[in-house]
Amino acid sequence: MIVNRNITMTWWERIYLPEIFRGISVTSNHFFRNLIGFIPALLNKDKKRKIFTLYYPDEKVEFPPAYRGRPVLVVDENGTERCVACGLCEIVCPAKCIEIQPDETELEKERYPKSFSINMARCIFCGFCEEVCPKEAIVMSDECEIADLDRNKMFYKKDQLLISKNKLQKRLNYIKEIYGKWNY
Amino acid sequence: MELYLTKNFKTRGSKTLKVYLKNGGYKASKKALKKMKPEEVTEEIKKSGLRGRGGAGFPTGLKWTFMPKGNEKPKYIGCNCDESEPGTFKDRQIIENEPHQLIEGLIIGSYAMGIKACYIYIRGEYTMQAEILQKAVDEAYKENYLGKNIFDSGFNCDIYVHRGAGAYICGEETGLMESVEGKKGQPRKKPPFPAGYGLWGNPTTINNVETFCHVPHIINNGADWFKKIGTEKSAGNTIFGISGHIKKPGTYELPMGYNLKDLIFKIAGGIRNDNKLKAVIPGGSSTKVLPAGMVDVKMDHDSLMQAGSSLGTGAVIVMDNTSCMVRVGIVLSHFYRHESCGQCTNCREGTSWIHQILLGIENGRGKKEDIDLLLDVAGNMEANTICALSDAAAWPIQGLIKHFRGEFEDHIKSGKCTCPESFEI
Amino acid sequence: MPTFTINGKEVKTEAGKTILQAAVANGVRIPHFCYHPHLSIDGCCRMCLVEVEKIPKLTIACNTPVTEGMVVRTNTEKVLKARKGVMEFQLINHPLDCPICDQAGECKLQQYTFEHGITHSRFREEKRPGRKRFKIGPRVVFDEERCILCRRCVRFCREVSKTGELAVFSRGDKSIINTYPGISLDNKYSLNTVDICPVGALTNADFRFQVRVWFLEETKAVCPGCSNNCSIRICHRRGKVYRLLPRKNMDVNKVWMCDNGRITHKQIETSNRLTVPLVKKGNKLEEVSWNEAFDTIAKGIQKIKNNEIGAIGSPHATNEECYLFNKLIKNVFNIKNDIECIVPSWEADDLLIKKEKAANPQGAREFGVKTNDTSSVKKIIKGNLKALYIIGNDIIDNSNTKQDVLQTLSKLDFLVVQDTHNSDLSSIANVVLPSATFAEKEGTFTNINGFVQKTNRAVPCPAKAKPDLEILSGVAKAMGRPFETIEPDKVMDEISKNVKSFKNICYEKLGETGIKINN
Amino acid sequence: MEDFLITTAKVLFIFGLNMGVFAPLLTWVERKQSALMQDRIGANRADILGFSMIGLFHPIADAIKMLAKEDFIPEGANKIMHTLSPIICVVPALLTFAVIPFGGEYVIGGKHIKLVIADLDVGLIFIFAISSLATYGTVIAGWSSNNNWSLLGSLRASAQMISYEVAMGFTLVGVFMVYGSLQLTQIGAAQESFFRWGIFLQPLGFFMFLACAIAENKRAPFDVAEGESEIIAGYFLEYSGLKFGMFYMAEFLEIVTISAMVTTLFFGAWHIPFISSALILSMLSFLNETLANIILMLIHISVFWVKVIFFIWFQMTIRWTLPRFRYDQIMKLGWKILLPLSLANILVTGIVILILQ
Repeated sequence: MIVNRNITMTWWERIYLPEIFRGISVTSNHFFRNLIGFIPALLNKDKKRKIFTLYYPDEKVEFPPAYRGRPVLVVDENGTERCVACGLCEIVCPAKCIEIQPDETELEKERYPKSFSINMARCIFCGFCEEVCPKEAIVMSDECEIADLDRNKMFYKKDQLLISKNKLQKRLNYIKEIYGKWNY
Repeated sequence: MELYLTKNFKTRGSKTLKVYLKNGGYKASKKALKKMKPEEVTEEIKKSGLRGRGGAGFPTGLKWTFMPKGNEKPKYIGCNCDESEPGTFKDRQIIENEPHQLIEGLIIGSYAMGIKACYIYIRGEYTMQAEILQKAVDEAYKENYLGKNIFDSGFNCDIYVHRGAGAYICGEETGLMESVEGKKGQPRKKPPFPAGYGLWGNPTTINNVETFCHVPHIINNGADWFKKIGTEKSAGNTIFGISGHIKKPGTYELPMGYNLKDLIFKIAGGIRNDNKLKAVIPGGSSTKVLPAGMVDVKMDHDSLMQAGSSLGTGAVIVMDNTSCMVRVGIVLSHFYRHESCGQCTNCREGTSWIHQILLGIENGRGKKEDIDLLLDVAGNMEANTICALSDAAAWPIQGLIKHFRGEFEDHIKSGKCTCPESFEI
Repeated sequence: MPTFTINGKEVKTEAGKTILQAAVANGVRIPHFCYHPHLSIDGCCRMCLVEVEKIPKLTIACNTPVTEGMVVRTNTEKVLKARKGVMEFQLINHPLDCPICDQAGECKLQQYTFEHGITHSRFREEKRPGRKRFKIGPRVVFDEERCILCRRCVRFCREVSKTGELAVFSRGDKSIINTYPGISLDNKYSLNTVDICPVGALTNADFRFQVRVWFLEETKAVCPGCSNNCSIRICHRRGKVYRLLPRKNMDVNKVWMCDNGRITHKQIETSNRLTVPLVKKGNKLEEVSWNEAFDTIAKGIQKIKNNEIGAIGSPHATNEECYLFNKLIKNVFNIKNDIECIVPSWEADDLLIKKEKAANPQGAREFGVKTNDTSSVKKIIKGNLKALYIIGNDIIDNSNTKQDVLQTLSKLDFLVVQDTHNSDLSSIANVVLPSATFAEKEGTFTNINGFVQKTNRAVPCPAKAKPDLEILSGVAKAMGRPFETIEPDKVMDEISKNVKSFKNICYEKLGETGIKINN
Repeated sequence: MEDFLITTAKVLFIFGLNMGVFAPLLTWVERKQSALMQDRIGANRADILGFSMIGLFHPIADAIKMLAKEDFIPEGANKIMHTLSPIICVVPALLTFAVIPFGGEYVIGGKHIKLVIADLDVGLIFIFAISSLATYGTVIAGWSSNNNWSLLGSLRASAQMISYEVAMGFTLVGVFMVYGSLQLTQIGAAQESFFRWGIFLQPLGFFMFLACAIAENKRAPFDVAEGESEIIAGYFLEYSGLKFGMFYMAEFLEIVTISAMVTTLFFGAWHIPFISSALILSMLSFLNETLANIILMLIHISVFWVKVIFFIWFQMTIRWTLPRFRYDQIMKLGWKILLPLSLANILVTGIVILILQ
């Protein structure tokens, strides 16, 4: 089957060779730039490279606040989770990966999650839980290295989900900004 | 100007039966009971064009005709003496000076409607007045002006003096009935209306003290005499109580339709310290305020309605140019916040909200949109509740903002009161 | 029958109805908080304001009777503005703690807020503080901040339970609901106030914070607490029952339910639930398979002469179970002795609670079971009975001479106990058959007034336990004479053919609220 | 005996260089070069005692992996053919080097030594003959695997190779018409002068030959025979372990071969532009003849291999720059463009030669 993409090439393009050389010049431009640029980096002389690709396991990128990593529970200054086990994330989760058992607490918030588990083997990182959360208690962290060979280990319990507020401040500010627009 | 209600107030001992009889008392009741049929009495009152003096100005004769005929069920009169509206103190004067006038009016009213028991619901704070009234009732019983077979006409009538426990809302007729019944004083939902389902579920008519006081004079002098006094639609004299920044505060009996400006400057002697007049509340705290430019108005129901206020109980509150209108609003809204029975959502929450917004404006927390918010809240409170207290709380605020919006805006802008001489809260 | 117009549609309604009732009957929704069809009208919430032609002000629909030719509009701009205003007033002092509040999901305030699209608050002042988590009664928790003062609970206590513990105290914005000094909200029907509370002010202390209501599935069932058989809904999730709620049934319980009935679900998950069939081997009860248990029963029964076998039924069993037990005893075991049963009792009242504290004593009587008869115990003492088949353990639990009865029963050669829970009785049995509780089986109950209602299966039986119908058919099969059917609806067809008083009953006719049997 | 030793040395040199240096190193180069072109770092994980040596241990690791892997022959496969085909692929790639000169003719110890293993008169014909054999390897591999994808791959490969064989043959006709010889040593020697290089005499021929050669080698942009996205790995889909490695090696060796041929035919073979051998020898005249010739030889060998390496780089660059052709485009290019062009090239070359004579 011939697909007509309605591309009309000029004569210059149709003789093909010049375009090939143009392509080669682009790629070899990169090649030589990197070849020379690498030498100091390889010799541990100069850590600053001109290229932006990161050498992933050795170097870690600092994700922008909009990045959605694994969902975690925010721990407030008083050392307890913000979550009040309202169950909204549980119902909104399209992958049905959140399970909460609420219970009563003596704290002012009255209600807290006795157990809170996220099945990360099912989580699709859609961020609905974060969006729906009325207490800004569950947020998407920037942790993404969560692959595991054992499904049981992917079943995150409450103590694995608790992360202190300071570490998540950037994301908290960000979601306040973007979800704040809708005037909930 | 012919005085009839307060004619004898200055006579020594006017509250006693002896002096009352000497001044021609109980002539009207004798005439009514012996010479007239009940329907004739009602017809006479209807013809006279007497309107209720409790605030709403409902034609009294018409109200009396609502009462069902016949005697299958007991019927009651409730006399509303729960005079708790700020600025109002006319009924108190009547009871203090000539309680027999009221008793006579009640006897005639009972006769006209075929009622055997009247309840005078007197405000809880009127301790002395309640005693005077009770004494007068006892006197009347002693002379058989009350009780069984009055004037040998075969008509029986009892009067009970019931003291309230101090709630503004019990001045509302259904609230009054609840209170008389011994329940928490809060208005009843309507329907059923009191004429069909009142005290203990029986037909009941509620009228103001002053309304009843007019009745003997109408019977005595005839409806035509009464009609000549006052204006066409609001006949008769009424007692205006004038208070506030005025040289001679007090009660003045004047015909309906008397000019407000004359009342302030001629009768009551003008503003204190010869200050400039700023605003007048013409009919008790629940009516809308009138600015100084609008005081040249007749004091009757229709004229004041046109001016955007209402006659109410004829209690004129005068304010000179040292008054801060925001503070006026705070004082009024605090009163209604305190006195709301808490039954209807709009009134319960609205009165407290208005008070809080005004306090915020006074204390420098106000925002530009607060004025519109006040109007909106007042609009939501108005006319949507069981009784009129919610309206009464909303109107003064609407009036204040309508006429003195600039002052509110100044408050919000400067964050503090711009009338330093004004009273402290 | 006055004819009136609502939203441009001309409809007829019964005389004396209010606008709200007529609107509901004609499918027009008018929001309301304080109005409840089974309580008196209060008219204080001001939510149901509607516009009626010729009345200048808006009027409340719940208190205005419909008159001939009335023209009502429920969706004009004026009405919507008034409603929005009322909603705003309701919300200004409301804590807005839906994430915490257990009413979320079935909250009228939440629903109407959503419908009216109120997205932000103009209230900038301090919210009115109130008592949180106040135990207003032993079973009811009160949250004053959430209360919207609709007074439904006050009216319920005055008019339905007639105990009158509650009242509105203070006035204006300081109004609070409270009990009269010195007493608490402790009557037999106190949890109904939780049901009728339109917001989360009154909550069930038992159910609080257990599960979100939107996760709950509801199964229509019948309360087994007493012989009144209130219609209920079983609220359950993932095989666990969380609460029982009343279901509207004007013939039986209207919309109410007693507090005792609401805790009947606690028997489902207790530690002493029987979950596997047990057979006595030597002196010990051992876990066996169902087939082994059935075979043991068949062998044990066959060894003993027919007139030496007795049967004690259960007043808790469904009609179908009573019938099949009858059939098992009379047709399969060929026993001439009457089936007996003991009905526990308690104090009755004139609202819902009936004297017989069992789900189906009336049904049992219809099938010829003799209630409150202990002649078999006497027969054992005389030595006339050697074997006994017992369903339930009422014979022990409701006897004053528990130990004596136990001793007498232990003399038997062969004792079969079919029960839901472990008890002294099951410990002396030769065969113990674990059966299902009310939430785990399907069937019909006949209440004391003869109303037959259907109850449905909400949760599965724990472990190996089986519904009684399956157990009875298993025994019959082991005896070599299996039943034709054990499907509850087929069994009922059989009953209506064979039992005179059930002639008019079949599952299709029962509907949700049941019908009365012919007496 | 002496000739035999010299020939053996030359064979060992070529064989060692190809098998020991180029084949393994090119796997690393290809990864590394593509990485650099794409701003990545490339293979660098394999390490010995913490030294990763910019990924140079990867060829070793690859070799170990290939050796250690299970040698899998699918069910229903023709075992003999299956085993034979990778060898058929590798051998021709190596054999072509027999006729490619990697240096000129030197006098060492009074002996004339030509730096070519077999100086055939018909060297070019030999190359065509041998490299055509590789087609059999792919065809047999695809057929014997008993796999639909493999068969498809091999069909594509054979059709493509045969098509381009024709065009490639015709393009080179121009070259030996210009140089008047089929002997590669003579063609190489004829390019002593810079402006006598094939690229100037046969510019069209150079491009066409390079295109055909890459197509022959089935590398991108002509890699439809492997076509990972459509037919997984084409003809060697069912191969694993060392046999798979041999296909791989064949491909890389062919890169070297092509580079060497391009160098020999078009890029002045071992010659340095503007610096003739005579000039170098005269500069080294202070040394004795043998030593001067050895130095000259080393220089020529280095120059030759530098040129080869440049073309290896160039091929790799093409491979990582151009996207894959569609199959119909490949056929169109082969039959409708390259073949007529090469015929025209022959015609023009002939006319020019005729005019010049």
